[in-house]
Amino acid sequence: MIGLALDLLIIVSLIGLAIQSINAASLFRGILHFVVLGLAMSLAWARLDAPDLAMAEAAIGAGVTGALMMIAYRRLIEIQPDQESSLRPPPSRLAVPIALAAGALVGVIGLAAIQAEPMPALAGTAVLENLGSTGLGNPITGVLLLFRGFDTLLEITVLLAALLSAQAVTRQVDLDQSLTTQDPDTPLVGALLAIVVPLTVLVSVHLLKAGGQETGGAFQAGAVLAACGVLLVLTGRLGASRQYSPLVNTGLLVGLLSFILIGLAPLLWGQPLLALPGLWAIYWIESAMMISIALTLVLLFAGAGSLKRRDHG
Amino acid sequence: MTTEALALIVFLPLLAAAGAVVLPTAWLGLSIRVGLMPLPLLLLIPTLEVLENGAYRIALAGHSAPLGIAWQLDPLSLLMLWLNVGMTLLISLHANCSFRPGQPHAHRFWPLWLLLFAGMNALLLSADLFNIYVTLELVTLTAIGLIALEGKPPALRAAMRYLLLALLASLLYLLGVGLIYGQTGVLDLYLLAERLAPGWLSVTAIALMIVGLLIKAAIFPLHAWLPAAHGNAPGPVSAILSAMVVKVSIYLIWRLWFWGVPEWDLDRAALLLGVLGGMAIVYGSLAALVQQRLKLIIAYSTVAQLGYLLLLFPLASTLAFQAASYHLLSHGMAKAAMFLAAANILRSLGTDRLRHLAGIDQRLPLDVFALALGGVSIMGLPPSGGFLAKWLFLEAAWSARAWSWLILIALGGLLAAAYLFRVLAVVCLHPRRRGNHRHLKRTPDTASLAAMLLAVGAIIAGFTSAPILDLVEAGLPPGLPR
Amino acid sequence: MTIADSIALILLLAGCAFYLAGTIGLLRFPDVYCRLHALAKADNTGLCLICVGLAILSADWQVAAILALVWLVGLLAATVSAHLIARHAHSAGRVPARSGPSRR
Amino acid sequence: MMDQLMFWTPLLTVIVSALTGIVIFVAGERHALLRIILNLAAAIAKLLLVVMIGLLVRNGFTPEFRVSLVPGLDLVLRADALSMLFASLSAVLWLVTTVYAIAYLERSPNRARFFGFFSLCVAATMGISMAGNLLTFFIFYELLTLTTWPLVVHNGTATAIRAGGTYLRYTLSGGALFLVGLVWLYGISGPQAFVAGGTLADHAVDARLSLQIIFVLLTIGMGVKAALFPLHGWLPKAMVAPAPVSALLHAVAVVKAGAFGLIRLVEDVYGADLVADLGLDLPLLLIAAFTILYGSVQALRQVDLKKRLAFSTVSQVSYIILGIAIGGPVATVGGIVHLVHQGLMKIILFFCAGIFANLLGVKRIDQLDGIGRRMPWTSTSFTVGALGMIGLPPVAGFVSKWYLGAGAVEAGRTWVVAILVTSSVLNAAYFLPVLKRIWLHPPPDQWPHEARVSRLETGSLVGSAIVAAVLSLGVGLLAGHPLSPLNWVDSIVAGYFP
Amino acid sequence: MDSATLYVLAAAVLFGIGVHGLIVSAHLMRKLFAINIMGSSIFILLVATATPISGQADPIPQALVLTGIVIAVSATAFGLALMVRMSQETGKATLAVEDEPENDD
Repeated sequence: MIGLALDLLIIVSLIGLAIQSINAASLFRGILHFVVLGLAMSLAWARLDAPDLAMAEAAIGAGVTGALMMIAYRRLIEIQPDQESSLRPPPSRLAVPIALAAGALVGVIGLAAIQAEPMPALAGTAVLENLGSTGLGNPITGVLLLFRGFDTLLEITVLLAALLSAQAVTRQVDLDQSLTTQDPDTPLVGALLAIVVPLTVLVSVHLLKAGGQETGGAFQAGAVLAACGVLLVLTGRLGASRQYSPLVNTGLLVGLLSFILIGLAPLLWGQPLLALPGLWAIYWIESAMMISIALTLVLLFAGAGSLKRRDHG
Repeated sequence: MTTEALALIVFLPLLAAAGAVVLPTAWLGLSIRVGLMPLPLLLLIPTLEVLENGAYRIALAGHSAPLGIAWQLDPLSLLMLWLNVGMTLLISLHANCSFRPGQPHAHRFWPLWLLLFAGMNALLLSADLFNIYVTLELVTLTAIGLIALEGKPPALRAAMRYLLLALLASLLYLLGVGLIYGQTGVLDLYLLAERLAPGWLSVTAIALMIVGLLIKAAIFPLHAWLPAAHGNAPGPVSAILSAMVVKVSIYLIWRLWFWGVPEWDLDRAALLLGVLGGMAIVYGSLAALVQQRLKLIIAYSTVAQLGYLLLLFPLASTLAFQAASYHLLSHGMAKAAMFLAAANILRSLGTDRLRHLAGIDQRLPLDVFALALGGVSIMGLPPSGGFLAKWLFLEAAWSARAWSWLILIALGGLLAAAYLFRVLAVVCLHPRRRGNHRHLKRTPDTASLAAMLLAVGAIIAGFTSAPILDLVEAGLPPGLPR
Repeated sequence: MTIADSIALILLLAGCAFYLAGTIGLLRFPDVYCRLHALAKADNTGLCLICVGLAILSADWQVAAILALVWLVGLLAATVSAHLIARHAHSAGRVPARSGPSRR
Repeated sequence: MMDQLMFWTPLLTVIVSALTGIVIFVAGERHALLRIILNLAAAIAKLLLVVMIGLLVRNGFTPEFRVSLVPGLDLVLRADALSMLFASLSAVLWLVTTVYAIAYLERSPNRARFFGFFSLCVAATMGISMAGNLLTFFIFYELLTLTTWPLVVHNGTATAIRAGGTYLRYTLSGGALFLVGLVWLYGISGPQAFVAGGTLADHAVDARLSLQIIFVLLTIGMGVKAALFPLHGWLPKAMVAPAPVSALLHAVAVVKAGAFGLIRLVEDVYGADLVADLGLDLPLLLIAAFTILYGSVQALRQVDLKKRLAFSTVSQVSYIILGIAIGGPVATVGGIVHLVHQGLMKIILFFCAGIFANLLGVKRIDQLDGIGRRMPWTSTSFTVGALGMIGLPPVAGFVSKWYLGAGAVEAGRTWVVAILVTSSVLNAAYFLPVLKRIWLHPPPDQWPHEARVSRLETGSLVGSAIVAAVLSLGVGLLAGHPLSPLNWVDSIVAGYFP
Repeated sequence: MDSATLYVLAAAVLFGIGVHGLIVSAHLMRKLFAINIMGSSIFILLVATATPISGQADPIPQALVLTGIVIAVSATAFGLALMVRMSQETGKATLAVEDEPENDD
């Protein structure tokens, strides 16, 4: 009963936040609502018995997306402080009926899918049956790295493609100093970083390690690590750079490269393609992916091709 | 050997893309070569295998179908792979002129280009519905990045519209995949046939996937994003997008339809898809007739020509399959040639507005010739691949006694002739002032050569169809009428 | 329900009350400084109470240690961000609102 | 060796011209001399090739080239007697026209494009003449449309572009119908190899209506190029093209391709008997007869010389169709032989019209006064052509009209004779006044636009016209010679009416 | 009514809100919100309708959704970059075209 009430509460807030993020009076408020919507989603995942998704949503969906939206918003208002009043909304006479119809369709589909006779989920059952022999405890990590590893390989490729595409459209002339806060540095920030940075690194490593057995994994860990990087960018410790940096670029690709090379290697000794040769390989790939994901997200945030250290204070 | 070769066909371009990102600029040329040049040779190995033993299946990571992801190479996907590899290579020849390493956008272009290539190869090999979703995303994101590469406002706007629609399309597709998993407990395309019973939920699932793919394939009336995107992208990008990228979506619909749910009674849906195709043909052609820019004409022509690929559904026979595949092939080459030629013209003149093209054939004869040859194939005039495709389509329509399709196909050729000869007529017009084209920039020879090779390919396709048609026939799902 | 449970429950409820108060403050107070005041103080107290309540409920030292860490990190983040926001508002020239009858 | 020869020679006749065209494109505008040499060499080589194949055919061989496009669908080039008739006409006239065109276009721009497509156009015509089945015919037929279009719009003026547009609208629509009919026929009976007497008799029972519709579709497809009423609209408009193109379009390539196709259709696909059995001969005959009269009447009303000639073509080409529609050996001979005769005569007229326009700026008929004294050789050639058109002996035109009339009587369609007589009167009515102006009226003080040209150029232009005139006189005078077109056609028709 | 059903209904409402937002919003950022909301609703639907396997949640849909979330973030990040660039070039972050015919170059 309490569970159901909690569900209702989450759902009501989901809906309210969704409406608000689209209809909020100012764009800034819209972003805020959207970020909170991500947090509410994360609660919903927890309620739906999907802790991995909850964590991913909190870290990636709410955290990273929120940060990206904020920084994009900031760049927008530098160009044109008043973002919306000059825009003419598109003609929308049919919007409500279409939205209602679409919602109804999804609802009917969903209800029917729930009511449908439970089918034996062959793939899922096979995953759970085969998990024991792998040494992994978290079936989702098993799916992502072992059974459907190719999906994950392509997924980080998609992330890379998004970064490259974003870089391709980012104008290189005005690579900003403006990312960092204009305020003079305060000692407090330094103190914060001194504690938070090691702590986040620790947490992300923990998440990574935990991913093998329980909740966690490279994506969550990478997102947490990225948050640390974002903090460093925001406080001026890391700066956007146009210069080619082998270190950054290697870090960016170490995940993909490790995955491909370790995936191809089994062919040499007659094993199937992408058959990872043991747990060490999983952890290696996950660590490498964590670094790549974190770097990718930080670069997306900084809107830059590369990063460099800045001396500060 | 075959597994290794297929692995390299996907991973070599990926590694090359990584190399293009991580290595210093001086190494860019090498990365490109490594990622592209060995591919035709590599592809020979699986080709021999498939020709000898039929479809070839790999369980990735050694986990077979319900558990893991599989690659499946059958004659049809083999044909598509050859097309993708061949056209990407030829277009790369052109791209190597406009994005020669060291030029402004080159270091942005090539990694995305190689990723797109790898994504397409992975997509064509994949037998797994969700894996296909991921590859589709990879293809879409890289394609949009490439469209927006040069940062011109129309291209940016087109890219944005494309992105929003593509995301919407992906969601529909994903929803469909999720529902199918709920219905069958498997994600493998080739396991659906025996597991997915026709009920309204599974029909809805398939319909959602098809609608998503139709958006990505820019089928009328979901085509709105295509002309602007293909018309404003850099030349090589327009070429590969029109020649291959939009078509794989339709190829996927074929797969779903004829391999995924072959037993279903889909006559009405097939008719609907056919009607959409017919409307695309008519609308796209009419829209092409009123455009004022060469690249937009060619882009609208793509909208029209994609319609033919949908006629396969109502006709549904071996002949129709051969016709559609052959159309895919010859239109791909012809369209790529035309876009590359248009890109050369645009580059030389600084504009591709029709009224500035008068007399251009005297200055850029090779490009105009490529444009015209490509046009011949698009119109379906003999001798060209387009003609054979049209012939096969007509024959298929006749065998099915489908008179309306027959008339439509004949009419489609005439409409294509109308908008293409409109271009050629302007080209043949004498320039009003002498020295109209004084400020002409020279096109690099390889750029024209690439266009010409593709155009000649489209014509030669009119003479050597038998091996390809046999290949298509060998790859057909069982039970298709002649 | 044991005594420990009831204590935990009381602590949790109290924590929620503090959160509620903080949130009302956030919504109702007239300017940035007052809102920060409400958030930084009330919410951190609320967080503390909830963490302690949960620690009692779990009856496990390891969990309690993690919860302490959670509280500390929350405290740190709240402190620094409140400071930075206030500082930024100050340097941006936001003047504290002077409402009410105390000053004319 | 002999087999190889038999296999490759038909293709070679096509390749020679096609290759010439491509080389001209590649060489570009600058290499004028190379272009001239290449053009002439190719024309001569082609003539020799055709003569050689003609001899082979004469000796009972049928050289055949075959390649499969789609399984079950072959591209066949085969030299039979009828092919050789058309092929030798094309080869001869190409040589003459090449000489003429080189001189005619001496100073105009875009010559590479012109001669490139000119050669391709001839290649297509060769393909049409050698086509061994309906599909092959169609392929080259469409190719001909494509390659003549750049020639029609060659001047690059807005009028030319518009005329080109009209041309395409007619021919491509006709082509589309042709294709539909072709596919339909293919569906019924498989590939239609050209066999004397046709191959469709077996299907006449169960697919009678289909065969009738298909015949109409194919006739429309070919009738467009043959300028059958009401599909002739493009032809007069296409007169904006340069004179050699008009000559080629009207005398050889395009209209003759259509007429030739109709001969193939009636005699070698359906067979004259089947056409009669399906009741299709009379409609065809009526259309042809009407076109003959209509073209003549229209010609009478034109003041522009080339336009008058164009309508004359509309009228004259229908004689060919009239001949095969009447049926019976004699009329068929008359129709088919008119293919050659009309070609020879019409090309003289267009050559001369071109010379008048190019050298003196004379384009309208009322400007022709006294031109006979200024240009006696050209005017004499023109006169030969015109008299032949009217059908006066001994010029070639007389022979074909005689056969047509005799054939009509033989077939019991006496009313056709009346048509022929009326048409001849009309022909006389629109040609004789022109001749009168040329020879009997006094010349004006000044010609509209007198061009300064070299002697060589004038010589080539006038020489070509004279050669054509001599040829058409020759085939008329030597009609009884065993190697004359008439005897050649006789042997062809003997195959149709055993 | 169990919680799965509730979440399915929530997904339907969220999807409708997303569709509505996609149509009526002029600003691209809001369109991106809308698309993301639609995405989230689909993700919820997929997880909520999954059949548990002997009491345990089916890992496959969750793994798929995890991949989907990452892809959505990737696409959103790129969309944001594209939006910023559009705004730099045209001054506005919108697709609504006022006076610019498609034929322009």
